Amino acid sequence: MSARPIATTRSAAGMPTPRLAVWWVIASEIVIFGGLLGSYIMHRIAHGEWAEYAANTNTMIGATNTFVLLTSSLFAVLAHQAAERGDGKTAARFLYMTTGGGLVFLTIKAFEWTSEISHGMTITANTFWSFYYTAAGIHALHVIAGMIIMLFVAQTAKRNEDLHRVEIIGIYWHFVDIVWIFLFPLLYIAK
Amino acid sequence: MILNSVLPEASTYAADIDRLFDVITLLVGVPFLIASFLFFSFIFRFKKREGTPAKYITGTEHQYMKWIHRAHVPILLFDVIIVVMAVNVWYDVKQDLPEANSTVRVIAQQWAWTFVHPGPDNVLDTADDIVTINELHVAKDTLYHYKLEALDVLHDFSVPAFRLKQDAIPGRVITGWFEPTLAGEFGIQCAEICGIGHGLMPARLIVEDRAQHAAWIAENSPLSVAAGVEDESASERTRLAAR
Amino acid sequence: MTAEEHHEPSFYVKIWAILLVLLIVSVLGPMIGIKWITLLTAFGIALVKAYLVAVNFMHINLTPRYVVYLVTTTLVFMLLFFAGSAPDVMKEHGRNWEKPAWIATEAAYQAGELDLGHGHGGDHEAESGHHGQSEHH
Amino acid sequence: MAESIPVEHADGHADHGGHHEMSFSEKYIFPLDHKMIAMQYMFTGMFMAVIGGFFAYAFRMQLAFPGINVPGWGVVTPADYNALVTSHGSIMIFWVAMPVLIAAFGNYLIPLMIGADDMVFPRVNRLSYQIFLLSAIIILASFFVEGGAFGGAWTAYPPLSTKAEYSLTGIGSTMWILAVALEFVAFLLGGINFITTAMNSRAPGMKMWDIPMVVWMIVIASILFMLSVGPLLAGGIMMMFDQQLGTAFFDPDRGGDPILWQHLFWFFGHPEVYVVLLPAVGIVADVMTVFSRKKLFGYKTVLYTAIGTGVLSFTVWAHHQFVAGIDPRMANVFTVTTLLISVPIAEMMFVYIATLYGGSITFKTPMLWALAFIFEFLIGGITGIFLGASGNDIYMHDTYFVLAHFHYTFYPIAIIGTFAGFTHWFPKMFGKMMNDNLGKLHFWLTIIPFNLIFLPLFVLGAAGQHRRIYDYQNFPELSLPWMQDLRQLATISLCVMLGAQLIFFYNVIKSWMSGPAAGKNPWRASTLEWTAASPPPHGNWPEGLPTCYRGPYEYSHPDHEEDYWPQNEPA
Repeated sequence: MSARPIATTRSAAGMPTPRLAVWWVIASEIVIFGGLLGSYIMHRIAHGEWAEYAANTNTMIGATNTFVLLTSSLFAVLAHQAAERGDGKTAARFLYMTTGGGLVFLTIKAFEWTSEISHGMTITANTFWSFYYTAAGIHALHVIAGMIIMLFVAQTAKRNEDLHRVEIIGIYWHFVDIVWIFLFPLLYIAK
Repeated sequence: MILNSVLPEASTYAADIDRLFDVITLLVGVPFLIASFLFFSFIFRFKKREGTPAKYITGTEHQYMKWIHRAHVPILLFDVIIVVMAVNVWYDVKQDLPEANSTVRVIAQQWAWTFVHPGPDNVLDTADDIVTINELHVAKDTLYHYKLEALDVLHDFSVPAFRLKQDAIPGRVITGWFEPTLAGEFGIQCAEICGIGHGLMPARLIVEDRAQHAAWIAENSPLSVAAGVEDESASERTRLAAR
Repeated sequence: MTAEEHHEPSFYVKIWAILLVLLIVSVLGPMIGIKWITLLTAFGIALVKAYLVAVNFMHINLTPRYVVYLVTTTLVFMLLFFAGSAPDVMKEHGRNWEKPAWIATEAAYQAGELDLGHGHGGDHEAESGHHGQSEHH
Repeated sequence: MAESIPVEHADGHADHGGHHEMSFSEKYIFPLDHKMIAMQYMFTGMFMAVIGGFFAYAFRMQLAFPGINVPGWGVVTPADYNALVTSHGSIMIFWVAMPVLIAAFGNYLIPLMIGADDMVFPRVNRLSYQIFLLSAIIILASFFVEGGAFGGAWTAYPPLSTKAEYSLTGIGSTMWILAVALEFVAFLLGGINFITTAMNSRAPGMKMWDIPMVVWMIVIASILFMLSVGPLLAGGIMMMFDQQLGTAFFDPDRGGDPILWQHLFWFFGHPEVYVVLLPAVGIVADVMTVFSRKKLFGYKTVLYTAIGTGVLSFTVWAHHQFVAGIDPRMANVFTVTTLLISVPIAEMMFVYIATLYGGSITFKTPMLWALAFIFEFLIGGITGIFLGASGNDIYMHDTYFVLAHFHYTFYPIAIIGTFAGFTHWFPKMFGKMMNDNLGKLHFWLTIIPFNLIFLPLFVLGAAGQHRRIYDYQNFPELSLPWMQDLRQLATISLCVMLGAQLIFFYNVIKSWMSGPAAGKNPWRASTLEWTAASPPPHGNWPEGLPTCYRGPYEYSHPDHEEDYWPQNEPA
């Protein structure tokens, strides 16, 4: 990114351009998840019997995954803090730990889904499970995308380059975390 | 005035909707004509002339802005009139459900209409029901409820002469009403795209005098006739389900 | 990046600890078995957690005001969407319409006849739905 | 996240402002320069417009002369007809109006008008176009798969769109929703770029009220798009799962609801109208001020009405569903909000008409288009009142009245607005002047047939003719001789109008090749893009980016000698 346009370096709106952009990304993601979860909530309230299906979800696995994501968020904010001090190496290490958190999250999810699918709770079993896999699946895609980008950011951060990106990917990661904070009660706790 | 010059008013609420249309035409037509007049007169009045520079108007001066602001009053007023009239008509046609003299069931599927008329006992879902395909018989000056269903995809039960339109949604039974006021034969269209046969879903609506209608009911009520058609439509459904 | 942020790592660890405590509460809440407490511990705490993450990790309070307005606007629009759609989607009996398939499933569930075996739930619903639709023919 | 997209061609990417010679593919196929990406969008959009126009020709021929062998297409079967209608609608909105009005003009004008050297994320910009191109290829390819293209109308209501046994276009349906979803992703990426560029990269001294209206409008449109498209993207995923995995989000028998899709769709679908309207309104503001040598009447008024319209547009979506089986009580709410929109839009139109007052108007081609936009859109706007009034919509819904109404809005937006902008900025884009006489001939041969196409359709709609029916001969009430005459009038007008576009293409190519040189500022306009060379080089102002000193529309200012006062001229 050595030859960035001059436009990118201006900040007439009082915020660096990348940070401004990530907030707009988050705004557009909120409406994607909002539409999906809104539709889910409408159906959930309408269908009394869905509580029985939801009882098959494993709260402990959900809670563990919440714990994993919260912890990875902590690493992300610590990476940002290190980047602010100009310590790219520490920032990169924290970013790798965050990515690791994402990996643990996905692994747990994989085991959880395998067990559920093998018990016949597939995406087509009924509309509750359709929503369950769709919502959690779209969220998991965001986790994967965040991890990939984070690895790129960590590569440059290690060389003390483009340290501002550490904060940007961190903000995105926290947003993914917040989505899960709402998915957890919606899919696991409310029974 | 406008709509009934191209189409008869065959139900009780057709005239209400036509009147609403006329009022809206008047209320939007007058501002439209005024705006167009100003628009064209400005274009010709302010054509470029050598030696006459354009005025410098920012559009914040009171003397100019007041003309914009004043226009809001009639527009809001017209809006209120239109809303009140529209909601009124809407309430009568769609929201309120007056007591019915009779009920028919309208079933839409790809690509035909099935109409279930109550038999001589005037009760639906009894053995003497009359089932017809693509032909609905109703009596004049009788208030009907229709129960609208779709078997496969969205359809729309539209009777232009009645000014009646209602989507048929699979998984829903929608109830509405109409009261024919004009004897004759009218068209029924499907107004929601429903696949390649969407253009092949015309049905006929036959409005008869009460006496004639009663005669038609009596003539077609034999259980054997009804059962035969019922079987047919049942087998049609099985075929669809099998697909 | 900005001069306003000089939290020590210990500050973030503290926030993280609070989040974990909240997580435990939200898991324990349903065990009391009272519906409104479950809803409160589930969704009330989710809101608190989201707020803590947004403020302390994402530093939304240190960004220009319009970011907060933007996020709020998106949430308001989602509420609007919900309010406009729920009267149709969330109900079994609407004004002048009803959904026979949903009603049949609900009735079967209330009567304890709905097969809740997870693998077969869908099939059964389809059957009851079919039944609901064809019952008047 | 956006700026961290993995870098393609990392070793050979263009040096901004550097002296690195770019290869052909770097310059024209994978460009990072905002102007070249804008041209890609512009010409892809125009190509798709030609295809959409051809589709319209094919199905209009079938309606006017049922059963004939349409030259260039063949006999239009019912399946063909549905596919043509569906693709015409989808293409004209998603692959013509949006790329040309938002992406092409946005990419071209935003950096130039705010005095920046490029968009803030050039790589995201390029990625956005590539995804868009992919989506366009997918929608066109769907005509060649088994079963043909999707034929369930551009609204794609389930279950017709989700169940192959009903639509008979299993793959076509999925390709349609996939193409639409990809197109949305492309415009989300593009939208973030437009918004952040306009917010952050303005020239020094350019305050909020110094931004040209067209930039404002494209930004507001991008924001509207961004905030409304989310539910539909989620719905698109749900629909794809319904089609391909067999889930039941929209299947009532298994616990879903087909109406849910309608809400997801129209929650986006109505703001979408304003997403394409606002850029056109912005273009018209710029063109009108230049050719009437007037300051825009009430800059902030226009802006506030645009924002007001945008916000209100989120509250009206269910007026598309009045008779779709929604709760009838909700219709009352949506009637009120719908009619409320008439207030800001009427104010906006008044302000535009007032801008002409006291002007010194020259009728160059762009000005003709801009004036036509105002008048035709006025017709589109007032006929919307008929449909927003719930009681009247019972009768009007899904008739040709609706069709004529929204063509009177979308046509001014997507075609007239585009021609206004294209002819206005053509000297900047290509450094040559267009032939004004040919331009005027093209204008009249487009505008008159346009009215002759759609005015008869209002009459047919009022007579109860419903949409998307491939042959009215099956309906005795709709096959009266006078009706068929009106249909033929519409179709013949359409053919004339399509033929007239050849004049336009001839004019573009001729002017491009051998038109007179335009110079920096042929229209004597005051906004910043006219201070750059024509066409602007890579980096826009290699000699140094401009500084802004005043508002964009200082025409005929009493304190200034010239009748325009460029934004970059120190006081």
